[in-house]
Amino acid sequence: MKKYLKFIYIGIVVLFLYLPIIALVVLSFNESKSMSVFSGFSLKWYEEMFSNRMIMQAVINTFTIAITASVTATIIGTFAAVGIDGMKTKQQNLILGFNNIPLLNADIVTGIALLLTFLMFGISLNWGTVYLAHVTFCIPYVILSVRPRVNKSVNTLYEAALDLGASRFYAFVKIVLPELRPGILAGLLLSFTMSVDDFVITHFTRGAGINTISTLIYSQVKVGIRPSLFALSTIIFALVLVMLLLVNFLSKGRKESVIY
Amino acid sequence: MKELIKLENITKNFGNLRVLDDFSLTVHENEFITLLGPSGCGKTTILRILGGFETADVGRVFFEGKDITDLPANKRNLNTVFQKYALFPHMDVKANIAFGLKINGKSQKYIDDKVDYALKLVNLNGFEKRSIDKLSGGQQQRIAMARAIVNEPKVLLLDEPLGALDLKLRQEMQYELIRLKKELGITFIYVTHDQEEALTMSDKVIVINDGYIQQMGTPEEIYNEPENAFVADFIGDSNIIDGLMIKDRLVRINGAEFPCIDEGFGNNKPVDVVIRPEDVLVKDRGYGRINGTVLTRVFIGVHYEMLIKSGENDFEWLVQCYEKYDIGDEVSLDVIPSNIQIMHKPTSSDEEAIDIDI
Amino acid sequence: MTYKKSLAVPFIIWILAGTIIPIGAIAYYGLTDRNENFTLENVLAIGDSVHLQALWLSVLLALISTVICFLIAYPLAIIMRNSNLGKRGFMIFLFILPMWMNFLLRTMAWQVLLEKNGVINGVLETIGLPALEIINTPAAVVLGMVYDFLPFMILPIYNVMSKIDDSVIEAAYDLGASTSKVITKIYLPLSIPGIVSGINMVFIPSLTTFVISNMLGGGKINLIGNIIEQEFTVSSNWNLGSGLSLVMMLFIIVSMIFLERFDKTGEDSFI
Amino acid sequence: MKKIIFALSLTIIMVVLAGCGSGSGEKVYVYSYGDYFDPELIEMFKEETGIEVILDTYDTCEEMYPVIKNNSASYDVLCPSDYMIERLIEEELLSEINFDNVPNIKNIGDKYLEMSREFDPENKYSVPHTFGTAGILYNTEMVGDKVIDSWEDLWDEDFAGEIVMQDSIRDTFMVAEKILGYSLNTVDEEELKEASELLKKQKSLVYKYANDSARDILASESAALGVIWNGEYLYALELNDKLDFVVPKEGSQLFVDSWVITKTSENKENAEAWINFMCREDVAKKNFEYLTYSCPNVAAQALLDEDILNNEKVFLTEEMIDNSEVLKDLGPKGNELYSKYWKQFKAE
Repeated sequence: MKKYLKFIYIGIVVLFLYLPIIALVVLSFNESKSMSVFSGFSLKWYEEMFSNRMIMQAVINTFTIAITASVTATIIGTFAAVGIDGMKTKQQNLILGFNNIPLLNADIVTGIALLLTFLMFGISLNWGTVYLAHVTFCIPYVILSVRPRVNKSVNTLYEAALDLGASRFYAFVKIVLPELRPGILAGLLLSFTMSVDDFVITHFTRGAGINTISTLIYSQVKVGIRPSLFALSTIIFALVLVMLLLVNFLSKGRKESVIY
Repeated sequence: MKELIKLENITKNFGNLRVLDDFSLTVHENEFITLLGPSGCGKTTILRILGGFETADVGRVFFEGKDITDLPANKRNLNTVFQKYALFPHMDVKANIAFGLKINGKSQKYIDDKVDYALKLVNLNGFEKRSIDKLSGGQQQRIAMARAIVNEPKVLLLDEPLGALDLKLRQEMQYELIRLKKELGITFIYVTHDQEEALTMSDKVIVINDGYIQQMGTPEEIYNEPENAFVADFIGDSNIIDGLMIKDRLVRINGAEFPCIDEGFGNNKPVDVVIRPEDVLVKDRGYGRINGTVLTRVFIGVHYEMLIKSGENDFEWLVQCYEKYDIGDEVSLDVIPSNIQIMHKPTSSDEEAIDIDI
Repeated sequence: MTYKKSLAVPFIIWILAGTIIPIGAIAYYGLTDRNENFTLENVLAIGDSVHLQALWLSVLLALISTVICFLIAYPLAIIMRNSNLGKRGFMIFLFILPMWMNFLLRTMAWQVLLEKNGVINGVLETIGLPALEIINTPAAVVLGMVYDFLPFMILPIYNVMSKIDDSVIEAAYDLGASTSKVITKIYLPLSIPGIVSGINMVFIPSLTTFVISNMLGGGKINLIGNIIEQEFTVSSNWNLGSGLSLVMMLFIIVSMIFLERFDKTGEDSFI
Repeated sequence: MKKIIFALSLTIIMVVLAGCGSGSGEKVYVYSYGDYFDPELIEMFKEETGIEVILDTYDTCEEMYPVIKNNSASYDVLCPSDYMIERLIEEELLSEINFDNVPNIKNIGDKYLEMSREFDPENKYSVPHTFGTAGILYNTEMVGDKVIDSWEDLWDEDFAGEIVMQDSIRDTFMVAEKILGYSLNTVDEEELKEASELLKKQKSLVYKYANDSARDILASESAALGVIWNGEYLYALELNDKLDFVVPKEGSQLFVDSWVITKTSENKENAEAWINFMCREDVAKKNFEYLTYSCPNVAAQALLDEDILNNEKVFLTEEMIDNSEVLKDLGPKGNELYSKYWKQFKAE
């Protein structure tokens, strides 16, 4: 009896989480524009989506920004995680405190603060400002995932490599980086997701014509939701599903859990 | 023997904490030297300064007469066996051992031979392709040794290399280390907090506390003739008793006078007296110099260990003997003169500091 | 080693330019008027009835959402903790997957679902049930918050719970505790770090959102986030917007300090 | 190591690509209301002139204003409404159009240029794109027997939860001001207060405050009646034939949305080419067919069916125009006043 209750409970929560997604997927294949009646199967919203330049440009922007920003953030964050480890506890706490600010602060405040800063320095908003803003809020996630891996044993391994004659660079690349790899990968993935998912900060820092998927949806919803957005949702969901399964599969093979 | 390493007036602080204070030490070729002391005494710091992982705030380090104080770790001709081995987990056994050789640009043939030789030396031939996490603690220990010695260092620094092993394996590895040392003919500098390891393997033991050398000498000297209360207490169990040196060769302890063999402490001077528990003779009442009562008794294998209360200030003697006495038994105690070790009282509240050049 | 420290230099520069200076900028704007004279007016403006009302509504809705999230997530975390390992992974996957969908798309989906003539009412009508009319009401906004932030509550709590040693639970049963006692006396105190970070991760984004209220509130729900956003995009009073942002930051800090007091070890359970 | 280099070079390539994406070729940055011209025209324009259109949209003029004012993002062409154009001119944020590059201005009817002079006295800065008026779009079935002909019908409690109002300061206030018989451009605080009280009273009846999406809500029958532009009528009718449109008897607001060029425009000639293109009769006709907002392009009107031209719900009658008021810029004081009461009403 208790078992059934458990299953029912989980079932309800899962339904709650997936209902909107299922609805979007179903409606994306709907022939009519109606949002309540399924009148027949059709791929026309997919056609419309792929031929819509604004959507495609937004998709391209989203991914170029996410990839560049997450890679940049991962590089800076990884070096930082190692560098912070070499500091005194007081310095560490201070720096980590600052590192936590974008994590804990409201997105809207971060976005506004960056907007004001860009304009104060006379930087006109464009693709670059979005990129810089994204790197800013991605770095903390990288540090968060890499730092726990920078521990005493990695330090010792690094010293062991030096002891055996390796240069600092060689030891860093050959010994330290492989040790940190799961953390680095997790950080990269996390910041990529955060970047793709971000709306608020992009909303405030985007320049003329720079739409990401999020900002495009925001303006489209005001005009009126078109089913081509459902098609977009479906494709994004499918991509996410495949990517997550892939990552999970790969990490299981290596016994490193990257996500969660 | 040729002088190999010299530490000159090293001082090192971590924040407000002074770990080493004007520390000097000389190591000769082909010695097995053990730095022995409780954790936090500065022994590991000495090793790290030697290895090039820490820089001294003050003082110089010489290696074969050359000043290497500012030489980075990867340029020093000495190798370290780390506390927890620090084997590279993403490489197999062979890649680990070959790591240093590859960096030095040795030929593949040389590397293969050397790895082969090193594995034989540590009795692990055939383990080349094993991954590190498939090795037992003892095996990892051997690989760590092999990885260090293939580079043919003049000095091998060992930082509590046996600390993570269980007792039986530790004893085995002690003999192994002595054998390796003999075969390689190089200098070992060994850091441990385990007095048994120090006494078993070393040619010379240096007891360190609070950043100072407390005593140095052969294992026998250290054990039998501790120079101060710290050493006496740290090396084995001891009874450390306030005493009064009445005159040469006569000391008053616990209300009774004992003949001893020490001279030159002056007359009627307070001293510390060290007597090892196994050196206390337990006799029937009336047959010894002082009377006591058995407080506790534990059988610890070969012999019994007892606490015996005695004398004018109820001093509790730690005593080991083969005969069985019951709790509450009235006994007498005696010590033969050569087993009484007389030491100066420390001049200040600090432990007495003695700097000795080896 | 100073060499090692130097690796953090790009990061420190970035912190300076991307975190410290921007906060300075917001403070500068918030504490000056249009003529760049110092004033506290923009910060004190939170006392206006309009702003207070919005803040109150934000706190209320955020609190409700947080409580609902907690009530849903907590039993779920216990169930997950007590199922076998293979199932656990699958369940986490299930709960995490929607989070990877674009946040705006997910919120938009609810608009589609809840619209008076939307999917849910279509289904309800077909099976002869009365229509659900919550779109453009606070209830819809709460629903959106719960939906968007629920995984942020599930994961930290589960994370902490999965670290509770089985033997502790068994010991409690062994000593005669009932299931409800085990939950209140063992699970609950031991999972406080997770609960605290869960609350943080739901409450703060709910408190500060303007997207959800915008998309599901039909322009009728004005949260403090909407007010600030509008000061920047519609009213164009950046000084006031910055001043209110400063107040909001203060609010976040206070609520975190408040939560911190429940949990000194919460740091490692974050995410 | 290889991987790092790979990732690094990937990043650099991306940055360069993205940089190129915005650096090479002729461009024009257009910032307009959402869905305010036929998207196919973008392709057409590119084919004809080689100029790429980068489009961004806003929901209300108020949303656009700070972006232009602070020059936080640089756009070339905007399509704001009358009162906003007046404000932009006042604050010297627009640049004069070189009409040598916009010969198609001849297609715009004189009476529309006349209308424009209300906010652009010398016709120097703007070229009309659409004009029209606000009215009530309603579902004939859902309103039942009731006759919809007054703004006050939006306060009818029988329609509770089925009313859609505009979500834009001036357009929303307009409705209340008309009921109260005040000018749309009043800056009298008492009158404004009264209007905002009236709006507050209505709030519980309103299903949603929405601008462009209002027609979808009405078309999908999620609401029965709502304030909407007459330009949406034909389009909405296509989606749902039960819909009808009325301009309330109290009179309404006449708007003219026009193309203008920003002061900071870096592609001014491209911007003029774009405006000229939009004024071409075939383009304007195509646009009208897509958008169904009344077009001030006389040459294009000549190409349209009589029926449509004579449909007073699409092309306003003189009488309707006379009964309508054009929004004026209210100056900083007036704007602040509106903002204040808007906020109060929204917070309620």
